[in-house]
Amino acid sequence: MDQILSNIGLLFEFPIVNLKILIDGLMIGALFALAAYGLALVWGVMNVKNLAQGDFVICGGYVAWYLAGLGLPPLMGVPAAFIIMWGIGWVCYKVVISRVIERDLFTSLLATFGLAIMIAQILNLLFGSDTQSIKLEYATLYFGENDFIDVPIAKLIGVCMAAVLAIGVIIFMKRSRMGQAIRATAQDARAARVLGIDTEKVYAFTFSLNSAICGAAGAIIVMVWLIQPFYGITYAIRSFVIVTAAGLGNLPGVIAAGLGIGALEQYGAHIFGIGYQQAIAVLLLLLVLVIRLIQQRRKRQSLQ
Amino acid sequence: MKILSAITACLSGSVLLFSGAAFSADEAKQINGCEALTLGAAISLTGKYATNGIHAKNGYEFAISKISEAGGINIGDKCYNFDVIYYDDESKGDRGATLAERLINQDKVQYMLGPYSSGLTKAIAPVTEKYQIPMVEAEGASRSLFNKGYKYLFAVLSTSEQYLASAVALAAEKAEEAGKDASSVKIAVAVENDPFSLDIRAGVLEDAKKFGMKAVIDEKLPRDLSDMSAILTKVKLLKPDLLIVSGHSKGAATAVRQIGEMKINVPMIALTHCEAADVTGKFGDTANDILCSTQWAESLSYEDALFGTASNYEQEFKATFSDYDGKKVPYQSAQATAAVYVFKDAFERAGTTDKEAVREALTATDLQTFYGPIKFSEAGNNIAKPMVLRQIQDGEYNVVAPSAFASHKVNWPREAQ
Amino acid sequence: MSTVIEVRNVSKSYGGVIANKDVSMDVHSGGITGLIGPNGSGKTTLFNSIVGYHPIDSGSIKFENREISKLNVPEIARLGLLRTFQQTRIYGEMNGVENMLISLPHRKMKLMESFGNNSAEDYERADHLLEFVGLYEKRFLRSGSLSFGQQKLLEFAMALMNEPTCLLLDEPTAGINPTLINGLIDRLKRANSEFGITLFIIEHNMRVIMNMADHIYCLAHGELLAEGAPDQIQNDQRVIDAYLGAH
Amino acid sequence: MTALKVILYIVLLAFTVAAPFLFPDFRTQLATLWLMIVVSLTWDMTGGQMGYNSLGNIFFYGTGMYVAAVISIGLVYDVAEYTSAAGGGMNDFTPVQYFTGVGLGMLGAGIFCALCALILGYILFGLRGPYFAIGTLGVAIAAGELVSNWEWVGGGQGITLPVYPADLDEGKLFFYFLFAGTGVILFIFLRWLYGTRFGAAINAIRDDEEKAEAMGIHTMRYKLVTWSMAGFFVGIVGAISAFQLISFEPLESAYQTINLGIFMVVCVLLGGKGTLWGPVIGAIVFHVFKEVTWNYLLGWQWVALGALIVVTVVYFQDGIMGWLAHRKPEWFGVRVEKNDATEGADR
Repeated sequence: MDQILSNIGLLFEFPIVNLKILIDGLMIGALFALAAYGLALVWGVMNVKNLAQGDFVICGGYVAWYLAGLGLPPLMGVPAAFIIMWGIGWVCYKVVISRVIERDLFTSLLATFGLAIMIAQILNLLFGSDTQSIKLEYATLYFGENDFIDVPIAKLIGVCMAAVLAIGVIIFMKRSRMGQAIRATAQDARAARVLGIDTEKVYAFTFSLNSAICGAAGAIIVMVWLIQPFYGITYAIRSFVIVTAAGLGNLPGVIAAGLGIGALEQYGAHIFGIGYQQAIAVLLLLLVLVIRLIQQRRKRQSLQ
Repeated sequence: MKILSAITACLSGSVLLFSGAAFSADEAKQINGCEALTLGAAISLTGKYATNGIHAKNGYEFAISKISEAGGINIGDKCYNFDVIYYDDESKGDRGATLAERLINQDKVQYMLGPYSSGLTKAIAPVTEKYQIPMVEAEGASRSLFNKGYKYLFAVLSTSEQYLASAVALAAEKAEEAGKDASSVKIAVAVENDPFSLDIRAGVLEDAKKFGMKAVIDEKLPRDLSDMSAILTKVKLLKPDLLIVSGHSKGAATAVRQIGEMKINVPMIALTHCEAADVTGKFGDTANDILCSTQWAESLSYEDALFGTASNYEQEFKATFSDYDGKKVPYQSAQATAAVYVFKDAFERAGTTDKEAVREALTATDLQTFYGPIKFSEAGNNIAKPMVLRQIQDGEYNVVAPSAFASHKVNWPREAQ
Repeated sequence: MSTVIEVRNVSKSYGGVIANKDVSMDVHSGGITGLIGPNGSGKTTLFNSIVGYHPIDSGSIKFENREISKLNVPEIARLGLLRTFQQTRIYGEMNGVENMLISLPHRKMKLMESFGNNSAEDYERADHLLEFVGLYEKRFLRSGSLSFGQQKLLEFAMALMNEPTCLLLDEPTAGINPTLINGLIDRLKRANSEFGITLFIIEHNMRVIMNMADHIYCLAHGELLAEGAPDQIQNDQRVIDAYLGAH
Repeated sequence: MTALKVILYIVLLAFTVAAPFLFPDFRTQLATLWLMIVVSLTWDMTGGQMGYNSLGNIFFYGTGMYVAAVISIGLVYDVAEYTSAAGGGMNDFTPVQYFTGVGLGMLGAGIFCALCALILGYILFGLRGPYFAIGTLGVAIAAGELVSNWEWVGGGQGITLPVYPADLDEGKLFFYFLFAGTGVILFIFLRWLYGTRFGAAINAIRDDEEKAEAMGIHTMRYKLVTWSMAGFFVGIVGAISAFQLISFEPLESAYQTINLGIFMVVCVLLGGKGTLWGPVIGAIVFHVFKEVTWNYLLGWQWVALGALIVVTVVYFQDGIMGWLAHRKPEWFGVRVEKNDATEGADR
């Protein structure tokens, strides 16, 4: 209790701490948002709740890390992970996901859970359970008194790449034929089929795209933080929090929620201690669910 | 109706499977011309402790092959060689306990080697105790293992409260040199939420209390740690004189990385598991002047007849396992080797494979090894060997404390790299 | 005759589209009240408002003098106000008897009673009602395998099993083989007279509703257009126009 | 019940009693098998019979462990001192203290978990379908994280309980029969429960909750009572596990979300959802599969398990009992329409 009070005291005593926490939070939030955006896509378009989301992220990280070990320039790891994870996503879709789309929702939840376990364990067998990261030879920018705020350029680059990717996906969804087909399928798959859209292809594309986005996010994460085969669940939980809070098909909402949750978590970690970080993320999820529930109750409905 | 018969069929089928498994193992196996003497070990090959679990397993394997090369274990007029049955405990306590039961019940193992980490040892020790199976362990240092009155648990390593105690003493010494009172030293503690690290924290806080020091930060790291900037930000604000981080390999790696990134400027930083995390290899200069506690160092002057000197051990170990090229052999491997050596010694002194006699022999152990002297207290922990503190100086690990072993002077205060 | 359901000035809109506007009506105890209107005139919306499927924008709905517009579905159902669905809803995996037994009036049951087994009387009543709707022969078949019309009858029997005070029926004859309709009308009437259940029926089939109801309300464009006895409605020019206009 | 059925039940019961004596080396595995059977049966109460797929039933298991530990320690020592990092060195329990602790611990764990289910259920049962699954998973993870930060119960250190105070083999039999007894009682209880009106009501909720609501069934009441009954039994086996394991910690032994928490779901799916025997058969098959892979596929066991989950869920979701019901409907008392002559009878 004393610790909590003194931690809150620090926020007021040194206002610059707030800035530091916000910057850190927004940077990590940007990557949460990226993973969550992929989830919102598959959830909205094909109604699959992908619990393996986080493991795709970690998998992408390992791809980038492995390639960097072979001599690929680290920044190239992001597009490389995007492409390779596209392929892995496509395989997952064909083998597993395509068979659970039309089934009840719990099926997709559990099937992707099994997938998550498999991916994590295979990564563990291939690369070992050590934490891994790519050390980028970039400087760190320092601001403020005593260089209080540090912004490694690597992190900045990572966030920029995340932003570029997000914008790219948005434009793609708006402009391209495939993007339009995806949006049509999301609204009404049966109608889309009647209109001659090959929904099977759309689903495969969407899922692969999701996996690729996650892979790119993972490639960025391995440059600025670190990865370990079993860290996937952390990102999966965050994705669910964000999508549940933002609602489906609401891209600005997903980004805002992602940034918000990144910042909230950093504040929580500062105030309650870093040991509570996971608990805070999960409690946020429960809080979001309860708020949505109360909203629905008012409409005499339940949350389905 | 037929459902029920189907069920009985299922039941009997599974029973067959169970009983089928029972008739494996057994029969005196020959290894290298000597009879096999089976040890059991549940060790973390997967899960969060896998890295160190494998270090430990390599240590066991190395000892076994060395003993075999040297003619095995001579009990009476027969010779024996160790044969270890390994299971993967997945770094999970309940799994470890189940596997220990299996080793004892199904595989009929009479002697056990320890798992990796205090948490796992804590889970397994009650089982071995229950079955009165002597277990020599090398990787569980928490004091909470040695106050339960266990009679069949023997640990070759020093208990965890000693890991960083010398760092606290060092900080006090430096404060007094600088003309300040030892009680003015401010400490920041960030430890993982597991039995080992919590015991380190308890040890550090006890020592700090003796000096009247104040812990300005006292936080726990989550098990899936990837970012500790929240704590380091507080370190920047509260300016402690000593920062202590303990969180197995990933704790060390994360700490060193972010200490560099955030230009953390604390006069003294002490970690555990530096060698296991290979911080010098991964982070280079950033790791300079960081203090690392270690159970053993290859530069120490310990030696024995089988493995030679500590540095000799390191060379041969590296020659056997190519994974360690260009890295330090972690003390986790060395102490695992020592555990097997202690078993060999006890068997030979007991002159029989009767487990009670072997336990008696174990309690009377008084052995000089390449790993250091080994002598067990009533509670089973090794009271003969001290911990040492090394400092990373220009990429080299140099012993700086305690003074009896120090080869170099400590660099203080540490400058942000 | 006392009023069972009292609807006063109820309005409901879905994002700009007005489904009900200022609707008021009374359902009298023991009678059969009809609700007619062209497609999209807001009949089902009104039903859903009454039984609690969605909130209403304004107005009041009372059941036996108790305000129910803020209650939700199970609470209202437990008061004894039941409805059947336009698309029938039965428990497809269970057989007819099981469907009937699960429809026992749980609202009258204490928790401890629910741990009891069904009594012989319950079985007898289930059989009796299944016979009443003409499904006795098929009572052990998986009800999902019944035809649509039969499912509808089963749903009706289930509603009777529940001993409601008032039963709201949404298009009971839609999708039923025309040859079965007369039988159904007969059974609805008997349910009303023999079991004393107040009926409130949405119906498209004019012949059916005129034949059954003792009072009829007509909705058009979400507003109450006319009300009165069947003859009055039949001859009301506005009603005729509304129906013709809808074609 | 026919005479044959009675005989078969007696045989099975006799086998249950005899098993630990027939296979003395496998007593612990057999006890674990019963644990799996109990958690699968309780998961099926909500998941299979009521249509609420919980991923968080492990919450009751972990909570049961901690409640039992705290009760049995609290009877003799100060809990905070006992669980402090150094452990205090207190683990002397007389046999009377031990068995009182076990008895009260089991009872307390069961009751506490039932109450937790009532309170949590009141919030969570507003969530349907996948939201319920995610919400319950969230509760289980959050509980584990919070307990691991709660120093009074030892935090990340976990708790070490006293060892069974008498002969070893006797101890193993003791735990086997505690698990098996709970399992048998639960099975008989469920066999009776599913035949009552209550059983029919929760089936109705599963088949069409909206219809059940519209028919005036007290859906919330039934959901809460069902979950709290499940919580009660899981709490009890959690308590037994705590005493059997002796030493446990929050994240991996107690609130082991991705181990037992998922295993129970897979067992039920494997055996067949919504049937009485399905979870039992599923648990047996799964347990054997697990033991075999853990023995012979060292390192790959988890991959095999993930594959088993995926395959079960994707290709074999009806489970063994569902497959049987499909192949041999007459075994399950399902009648198929024989002729169509009755169609015109009611004209």
